[in-house]
Amino acid sequence: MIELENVAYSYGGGELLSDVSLKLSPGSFHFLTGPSGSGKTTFLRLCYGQLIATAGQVRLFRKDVRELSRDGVAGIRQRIGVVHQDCQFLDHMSVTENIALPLMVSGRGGGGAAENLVDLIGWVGLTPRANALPAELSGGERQRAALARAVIMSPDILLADEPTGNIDWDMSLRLLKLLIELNRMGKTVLIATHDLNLIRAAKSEVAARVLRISNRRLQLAGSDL
Amino acid sequence: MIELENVAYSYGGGELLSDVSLKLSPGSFHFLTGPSGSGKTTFLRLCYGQLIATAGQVRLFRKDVRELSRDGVAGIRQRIGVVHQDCQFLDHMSVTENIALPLMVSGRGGGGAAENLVDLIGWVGLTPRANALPAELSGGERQRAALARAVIMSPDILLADEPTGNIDWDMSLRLLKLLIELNRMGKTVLIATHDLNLIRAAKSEVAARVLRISNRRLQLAGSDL
Amino acid sequence: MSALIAPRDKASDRIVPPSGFTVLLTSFTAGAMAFLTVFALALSLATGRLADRWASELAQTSTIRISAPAEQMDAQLRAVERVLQTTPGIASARTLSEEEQRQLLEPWFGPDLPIENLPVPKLVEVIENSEGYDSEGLRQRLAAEAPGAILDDHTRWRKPLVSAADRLRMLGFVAIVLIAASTAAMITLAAQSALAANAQVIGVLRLVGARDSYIAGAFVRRFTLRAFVGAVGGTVLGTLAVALLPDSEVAGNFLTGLGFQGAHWIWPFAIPPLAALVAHLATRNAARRTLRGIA
Amino acid sequence: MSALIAPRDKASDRIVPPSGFTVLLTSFTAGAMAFLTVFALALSLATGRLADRWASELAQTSTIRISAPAEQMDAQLRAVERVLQTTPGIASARTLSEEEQRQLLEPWFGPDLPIENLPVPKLVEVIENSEGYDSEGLRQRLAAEAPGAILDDHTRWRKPLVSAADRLRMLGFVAIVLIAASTAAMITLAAQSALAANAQVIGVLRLVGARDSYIAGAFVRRFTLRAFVGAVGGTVLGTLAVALLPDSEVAGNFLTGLGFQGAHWIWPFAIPPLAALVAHLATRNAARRTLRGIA
Ligand SMILES: Nc1ncnc2c1ncn2[C@@H]1O[C@H](COP(=O)(O)OP(=O)(O)OP(=O)(O)O)[C@@H](O)[C@H]1O
Ligand SMILES: Nc1ncnc2c1ncn2[C@@H]1O[C@H](COP(=O)(O)OP(=O)(O)OP(=O)(O)O)[C@@H](O)[C@H]1O
Ligand SMILES: [Mg+2]
Ligand SMILES: [Mg+2]
Repeated sequence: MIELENVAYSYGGGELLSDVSLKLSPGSFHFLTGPSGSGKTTFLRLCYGQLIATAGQVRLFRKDVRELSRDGVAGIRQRIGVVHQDCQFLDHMSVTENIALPLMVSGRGGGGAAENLVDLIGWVGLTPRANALPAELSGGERQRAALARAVIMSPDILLADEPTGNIDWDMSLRLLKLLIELNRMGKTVLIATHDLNLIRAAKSEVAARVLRISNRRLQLAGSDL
Repeated sequence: MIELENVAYSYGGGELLSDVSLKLSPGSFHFLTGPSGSGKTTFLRLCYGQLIATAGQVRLFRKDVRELSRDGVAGIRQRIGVVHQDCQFLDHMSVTENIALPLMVSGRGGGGAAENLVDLIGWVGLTPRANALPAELSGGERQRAALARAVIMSPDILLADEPTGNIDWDMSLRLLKLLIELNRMGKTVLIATHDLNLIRAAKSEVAARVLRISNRRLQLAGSDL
Repeated sequence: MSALIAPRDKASDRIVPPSGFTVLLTSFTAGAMAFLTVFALALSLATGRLADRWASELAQTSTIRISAPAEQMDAQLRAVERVLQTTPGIASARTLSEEEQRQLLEPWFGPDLPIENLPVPKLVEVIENSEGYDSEGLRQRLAAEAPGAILDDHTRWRKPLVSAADRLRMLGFVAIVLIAASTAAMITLAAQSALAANAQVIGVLRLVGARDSYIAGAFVRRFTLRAFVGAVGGTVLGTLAVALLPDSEVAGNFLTGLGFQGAHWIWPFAIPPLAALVAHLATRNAARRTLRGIA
Repeated sequence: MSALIAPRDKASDRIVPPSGFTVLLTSFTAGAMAFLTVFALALSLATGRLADRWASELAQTSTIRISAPAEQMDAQLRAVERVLQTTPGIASARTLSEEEQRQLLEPWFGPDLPIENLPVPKLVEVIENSEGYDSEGLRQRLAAEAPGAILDDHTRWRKPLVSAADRLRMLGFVAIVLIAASTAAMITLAAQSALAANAQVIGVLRLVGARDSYIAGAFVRRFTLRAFVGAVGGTVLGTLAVALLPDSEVAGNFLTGLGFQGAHWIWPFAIPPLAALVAHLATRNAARRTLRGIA
């Protein structure tokens, strides 16, 4: 699904990531950790084609990202759900509309989608806030809405950047369960987080691998987690 | 410093907070917890005059918030440092300029301030990113910049909303130490967080009280934390 | 036009934040510009008519004055008529009757001038056709065949008048071009500032897999529609104002019919679609450029 | 003006994001409007002068024609002169010489008219002063004292011409007022859309304790300065364009001096400060309203 081969990235200064190789196979579950500023978000951006690697090759669904047109990238994004670290919404649309945005943009708004939408909003606990504007949500509510938006298209891959940074422990576990459920349905999941407790909780339920960025390299973390 | 008397708040629907009374004395250290959406951010907003209580009285520095003019609120904000949950910056100014913004706005930009600024940026580990724009920061870097901006005026009160949501554990402890240090200098500190580990870590160093919002009330949490 | 402007916002257009002021600004700009265009158009068309009239009336009538002793008068008059008949470019020629000459002279002599008894010259009014005649050649032929005949061909009057009218007409068209260009520039700038202000919206849409054409389309439709609505308003007001201008048949007929006449009524109706077209192209360019600029 | 526009951005003005397009839009709007204002102003002033000239020249000269048998002519002429001397509102009166009358008649009779031998009426040119005379009263007195004298006071020409010129002048002023109003509206809208787009900036500034006057001031300075710069550009271009318009002494002098003359040169120089003032007030209002609106 996602393949990186000797990938490097720099924002213009020194290299942030060097010689990173990784293959995410369908149905795998990964965590990504590393200190603040080490490049976790950057890594995820490479994985959904928002950034183009400065060296090496990134292949999404077997296609080289460098060779994709803008519309090609748009098509691929419809198959990858992304939870951004600073959850981004359209401020003038309600929570429900924002969660349904991927459906609307891809022209798949009708029929079963609506029912699915209501279920999903209930799942992330936003039913009482469904008609609120994003600015009227609490921090944790925003993150849950972002997660709902990421999974509404039931994408093949789910990339989540600190999805539980603003959420209390009980709710975090609930969201983790949702992600594990998706994974069991065959979706590929990659979660960037600094919350080691979350990783430990997941490991007891699913065969999750933990990747760590340190010194510009991507390493498999030891079994101490 | 901050006194709430039988305060209630509602955004228009049902009451979110009811009958909340609290007195933060100078030099005290408080944590605020509660599930996502329980009203932690709302409570903090009441404490720096961004929201006006729908019932009861909020006094900041002995002044009733309802009776303050806009300029009065502005004056009080210069004495309260706030770390917002979604850190807000001026996107067209560098990190350093953003951190120095409170100085600029209050007309106290000169002399010792500049030195203090450099120290502070070093303290939150942003020296290599000092000239970057906010959009070029990682999530954790943004939170650290927000904290630096909140303390640059050495305010009498520091209110922080999830200041470590996107920060790894080591860095969280470092920031906590900064806050404890400020508290020892006599500043009043109130931190909203859902990270119980952080609260435990703090309790070993300082006489912190833990408040919890549950069922619209503010309670003192038991000693189980 | 229906390809350019949807009858109302499509559901997908909701992705563009209403951002009231930019939209209002666009409508208002289009409206104000349409209003001014109507005026400039009216001025241009009126001056166009004026120039045509001056060019035709002044150019096409000349006068030949024959002063000769009474006994030669008839012979010279016939000679002049002969010359005129064989001169290419002349539509007709007519000798003024005594009654007409009396009217011309009345302001100076009163109504009782005994014109029959006076050595009054004969006047021949010459009307040229659209090609016109060679006045120098005619003058020489007259000198040869009717020495008492003097051609007054109004040339020295015609040229500056016609060129003045042409200049006014050009001024009107230049004004229209200037106004159209400023409208395009303003709408481009308004669209661009709307797009720039919505960089975050564009980022979100890209994140959820929207194609650029989808994003651009929503902005373009919004702005085209608003420009059209504004231009309709401005045109209606401008046309009303022009129609309500009091007619005056004076001042060398200069002000006559500053309003629109006949087929010219088509022109103001062309303004709103043109404004929408300008807005469409301007916004599309702005959108393409901005979308290329935002990573 | 220095209170309204700082010579360059103060450090504190950096808090306003550059937001290139809105600023460009403001400058451009101010410039385009200044350009149009210069034209409308030139038109108004020129028509003003035209109206004055028509009002004075046409109104102030009338003609009295005396047709009488040769033997009564001198007596009636003296009677007319006497009447005119005692009529209030008349500046001077002058009998046309035979030479002048011959020139008037030349187009019809040729240069050799034996005017001495003709029963040609005498013409008296009457020039009234600024108050004017009572033409009906004069007519009656003339009928009584010099029955052959007929007053041709051009009244039927004067009124519509003067009112036409006045209407043109008014049109120019209405255009100026309209342009000023649209400029104010557009700058208000531009400022408002800039402020609305910067709601987050305002929120951040409030969070760190900025006073509203501080925030508003930065926006107001930015917009005032940009409008001033734009208006200067537009005025310079407009004035150049007006100055370069070819002068023409024709068309009833209508186009003469569409350019500025003498003290009127002050007017275009007043445009940029006025534009800055309009921008200042418009932005200040927009800022106050927006700041009150954002919690
Ligand atoms: N657009 C950009 N331009 C320049 N530098 C950038 C840009 N975006 C990020 N950086 C820098 O690259 C480094 C890695 O950023 P990134 O967001 O990938 O970190 P992260 O691992 O996600 O950190 P965190 O846990 O704090 O979110 C940081 O030092 C950041 O300042
Ligand atoms: N401007 C607003 N208008 C209406 N409702 C709001 C507004 N802001 C917040 N709310 C609602 O009030 C409730 C409390 O919000 P608040 O941000 O105070 O929660 P919180 O305790 O900070 O939660 P979190 O831990 O998720 O940040 C939430 O349900 C939220 O949706
Ligand atoms: Mg990150
Ligand atoms: Mg909160």
